[in-house]
Amino acid sequence: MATTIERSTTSGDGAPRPPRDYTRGSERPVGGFELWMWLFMRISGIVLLVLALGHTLIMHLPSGGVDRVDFGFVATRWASPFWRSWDWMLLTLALIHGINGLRNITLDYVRKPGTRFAANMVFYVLGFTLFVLGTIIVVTFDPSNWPPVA
Amino acid sequence: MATPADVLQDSDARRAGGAAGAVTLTLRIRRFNPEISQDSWWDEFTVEADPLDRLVEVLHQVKWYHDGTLSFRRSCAHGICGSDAMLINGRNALACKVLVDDVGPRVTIEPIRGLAVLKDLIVDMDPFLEGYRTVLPFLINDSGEPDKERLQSAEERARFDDTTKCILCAACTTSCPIFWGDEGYIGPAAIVNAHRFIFDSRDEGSRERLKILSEKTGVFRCRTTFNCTDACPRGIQVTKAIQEVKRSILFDRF
Amino acid sequence: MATTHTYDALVIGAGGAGMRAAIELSDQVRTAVISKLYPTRSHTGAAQGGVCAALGNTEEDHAEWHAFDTVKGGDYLTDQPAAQLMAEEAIDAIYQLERWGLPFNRTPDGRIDQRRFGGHTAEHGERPVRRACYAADRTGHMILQTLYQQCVKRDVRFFNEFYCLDLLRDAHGAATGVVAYELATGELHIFRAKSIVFATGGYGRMFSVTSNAHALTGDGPAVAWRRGVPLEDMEMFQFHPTGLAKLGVLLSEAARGEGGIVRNKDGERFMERYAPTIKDLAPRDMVSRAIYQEIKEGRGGGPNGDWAYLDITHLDPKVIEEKLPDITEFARVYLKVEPTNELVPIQPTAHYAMGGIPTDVDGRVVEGAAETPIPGLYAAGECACVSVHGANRLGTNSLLDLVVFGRRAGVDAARHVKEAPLGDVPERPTERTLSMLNAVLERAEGENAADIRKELQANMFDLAFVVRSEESLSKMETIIGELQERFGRVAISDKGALYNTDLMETVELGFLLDCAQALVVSARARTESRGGHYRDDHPLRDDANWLKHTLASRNDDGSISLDFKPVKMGPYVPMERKY
Amino acid sequence: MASRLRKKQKDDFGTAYRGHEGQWSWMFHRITGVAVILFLFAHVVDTAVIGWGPEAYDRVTEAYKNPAVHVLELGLVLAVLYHSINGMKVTLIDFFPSLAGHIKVVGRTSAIVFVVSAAIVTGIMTKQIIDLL
Ligand SMILES: Cc1cc2nc3c(=O)[nH]c(=O)nc-3n(C[C@H](O)[C@H](O)[C@H](O)COP(=O)(O)OP(=O)(O)OC[C@H]3O[C@@H](n4cnc5c(N)ncnc54)[C@H](O)[C@@H]3O)c2cc1C
Ligand code: HEM
Ligand code: SF4
Ligand code: F3S
Ligand code: FES
Repeated sequence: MATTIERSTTSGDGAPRPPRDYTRGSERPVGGFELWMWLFMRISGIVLLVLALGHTLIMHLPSGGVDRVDFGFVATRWASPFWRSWDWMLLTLALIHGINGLRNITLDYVRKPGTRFAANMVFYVLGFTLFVLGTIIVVTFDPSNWPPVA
Repeated sequence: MATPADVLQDSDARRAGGAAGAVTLTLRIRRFNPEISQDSWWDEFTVEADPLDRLVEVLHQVKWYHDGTLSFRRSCAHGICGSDAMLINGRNALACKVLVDDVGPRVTIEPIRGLAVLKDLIVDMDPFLEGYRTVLPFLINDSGEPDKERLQSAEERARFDDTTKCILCAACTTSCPIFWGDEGYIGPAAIVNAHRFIFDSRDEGSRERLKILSEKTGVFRCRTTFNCTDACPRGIQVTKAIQEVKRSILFDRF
Repeated sequence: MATTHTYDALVIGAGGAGMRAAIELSDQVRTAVISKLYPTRSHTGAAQGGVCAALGNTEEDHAEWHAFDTVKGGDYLTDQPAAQLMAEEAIDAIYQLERWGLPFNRTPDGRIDQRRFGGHTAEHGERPVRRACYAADRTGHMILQTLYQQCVKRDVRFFNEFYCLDLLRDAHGAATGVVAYELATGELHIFRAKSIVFATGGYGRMFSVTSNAHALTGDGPAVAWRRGVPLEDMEMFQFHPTGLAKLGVLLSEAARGEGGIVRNKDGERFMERYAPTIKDLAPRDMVSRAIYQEIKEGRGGGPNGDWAYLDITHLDPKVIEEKLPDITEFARVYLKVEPTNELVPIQPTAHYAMGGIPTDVDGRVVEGAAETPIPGLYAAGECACVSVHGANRLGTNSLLDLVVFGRRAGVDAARHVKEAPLGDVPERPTERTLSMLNAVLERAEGENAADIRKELQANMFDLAFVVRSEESLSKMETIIGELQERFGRVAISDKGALYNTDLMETVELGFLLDCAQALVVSARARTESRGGHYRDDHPLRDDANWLKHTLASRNDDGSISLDFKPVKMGPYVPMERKY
Repeated sequence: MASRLRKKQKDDFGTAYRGHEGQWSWMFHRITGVAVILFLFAHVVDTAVIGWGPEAYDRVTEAYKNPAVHVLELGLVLAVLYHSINGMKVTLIDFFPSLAGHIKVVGRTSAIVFVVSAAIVTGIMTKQIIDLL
């Protein structure tokens, strides 16, 4: 019967094989994309701890919460380059951080490489679009384009 | 100070108390046999057992006197060969290291997860061992052999002691939520075995291993859920070992 | 309808001996390893205490002292040239393991550390010596892992969960192949090769209290014996004094090596009476018998008065944690006893088969008193009898046996591959195996194998254990006859092809029965007490009549005939074995 | 034949795995992470509306001024809070492997920090919601 499956942990034919030199490439540095993304997740996480947590707490905790937010509120806030930079960094880091998080999740649960690639592309494109959109707004927003209604 | 005879009386008394009578145990076992059905089903068995009996012997009772078709792997019966990792009351453990006393009157037994079930509690171990093989689990040292032993200090030896204990039972890897999702993840057991060599002062292949482990299927998939550490019947600090490997990739130092 | 595979060499069994042979072979010729367990599940992994060699790392030691201890420990049934060879090759064998990465414990100056072990002495019995190299109390585990790692490195071809069920021999008697059953599919496979190394381990499962794994059912010896190979010194079985009460799980001798003490129910250190010089470090057979004696004289503890106790409460907790972690855990997990402040109940446990398939020092299986090698057939490890262990194996000598004679068998098997042509296998190679399996599978109703197994184990424990007699052994012989007969009517409920462990357990029981029969017949014949074999009707050693090995073989009608061969002597003259 | 043998059980995950606390904290981390990134997608868009002038933007923010949104808002803050605190825990264990040996303490500490801060945040924000009603 030729169809027998051979369940074992090697596929070799049992023939002797010459020793391989495993230490040869040992001078090349270790690491790579996954390491850098992993590291980025932690470092951006620490920065986001300040930016995101700060942002949410500032926006949502003081009395009034989001109810205070309107055009005027944003206009006042973005008058300061500090808050503009804050929000832009938050936008950038959170997008990369979050989208890489989604990539990790697809690695875990999406088994078909094609589907996984497609899902990730959707995230990247969406992320990039939002990044561009957000950046344009944060950089170019000028309340004087809309004189106070009152 | 207590004399040996005093100590003795104490321990005998305790044992006599512990071994009091047989208990009735209900086993709920997830069965699967592709020759019968493509779906798994549950079977229930009721057996008498001593509180100090090992669960693997209870399974033997079932197999020998109730249903001979029940299939599971086992050999040493004392937690040393790694054959009988299974999901016992929702946790991975070796059936030979769980006593009736430890699990109470109802026990649910299922095959370990994330590896294809072949029959009843027997799963396909090949992908697991394939993961193990990819991390080059052998000493690599090509710079000449001494006549006698290679020297190693007691501290250097202690550095990787914990991870030498692994018996490749797969309890850790099949408890890992990441592995359930993606069996491409090399899994904690393979990392434990890589750790055993990476931190061995006699080994020269660590770079190669760390490179393999920093790939997409490697150590950065670990989300520090600690299920592996919890499941390891050898008490290996699995997550700690994994973290040490991550760190040594990060700093390129070992 | 069986698949045929052809290799140069086959190794049956992937324990320490099998893998050591496989490493040697696979470097030179096309090799396959057939094992009923995944390699790392082999029982070599259970060995705890150590592996010995006269490295002299911690104190003066010599291979010659080691050889002497081995011979004396074996109660002079040891073949002395083999013991000398083993003691000498031990040193390189250990260094080799270390260079392959085995993580031995270290001395302060970074060399392999060594500890004391029962029966190992300096200057021919003067004082205990540190000879056992160890890795905490999981030396066997480390050996097994290290050898497997080397096999992975060499990409050795394993056929895992394949049961070897028959040996094929050609018209001239040469070994030419084996028949194996693939557990996953229920298919039979024929493996042809020029050299075949049996390394299937022991058969302690014939006793109810044993340190051995469920898988240790004497398959190798039984398969060979069914094909006409005699079995040597089968009566010589070692009963280890410190098994966990009832379970038989071993508490390594290392516990005594580190200073543990055996006590009776009064707390008395009774070994002082039996072996005044080395006390608790006396060889296993002596301690087991001493325990038996204490129990017989009413000083045993526990519900049935048949326990003794191991006391390590006086040891430094650091020593216990560092050097005896596993056995401490066994006591905690299985008996719920805390060894650091309680005594651990123990019982002698069936531990090690000194006898087995007779081989020479090159691992070649030899037949008859003339020791004619069977071409192509090799054996190594616990299933073989070289005989280096004689009537009683010293602790740590078995792991050594695996690496020394595993290697030697591999070397000679490779040599044989290069010299011999591929032999023929019989016309219908699977015939016997098929009829054996089909008989069981087709029987709708019959005896329950578990009952037979249980009766065998319980009776062997009662009648052929630490102490034996003509009466008990003849009774046991009758019982085995009956059990064999019932086994002929055995039926199983699993008729499937996939993972039919029901079928394989039954086949294993058949192997066990054969080994038990050989053991009992040989034991009954040996009317003396020597090493692990103690007859209370013949309590003394009888060198005049019994300084010889037994060779049991099965005749065609199922009866057993016994043959003998002389012990190979050397420099050591038998003297009384006192410690 | 091989494929028949390798069939994976359909109902593989019939019962829950009673894992380490870390299993649950990771699950929450993942869930909160996804929740936050999904919110972020929406949030970038709604904020971008500001580029179309005050009327457009105030129409959007007006929609936010209702109690249901406030409850969601509380959920968002708690999610960010949990994700941040747990993220810090993970990062610490990643950079100091020896902490993995004290996971009980580390895990408990981070849980306590979250519970306490969540209680404060919830208190403040609930009060706001009540005030609003
Ligand atoms: C608890 C314990 C502690 C010990 N401690 C020590 C110690 O400290 N020092 C020491 O020197 N010795 C010790 N020993 C003894 C020593 O460990 C064993 O004698 C030795 O490991 C046997 O090795 P082996 O390779 O012959 O067989 P094993 O390791 O038992 O391997 C047998 C192999 O054969 C295979 N096999 C069996 N039957 C078949 C078949 N039909 N078909 C295919 N494959 C088959 C199995 O799969 C397995 O791979 C100890 C033994 C025990 C039980
Ligand atoms: C707007 C803010 C944030 C968003 C959108 C976000 C989103 C995500 C997502 C989706 C993941 C992937 C989860 C997974 O793979 O299981 C993730 C992971 C992670 N996040 Fe955040 N996060 C944010 C803020 C933070 C903050 C403030 C921290 C705190 C320090 C942080 C730390 C982490 C860490 C460490 C991981 C990796 C955890 C892991 O891989 O399991 N994140 N994040
Ligand atoms: S690390 Fe522990 S759980 Fe994992 S395979 Fe090894 S012994 Fe088993
Ligand atoms: S269970 Fe898995 S996620 Fe990491 S800590 Fe263990 S490998
Ligand atoms: S049977 Fe060996 S580990 Fe359980």
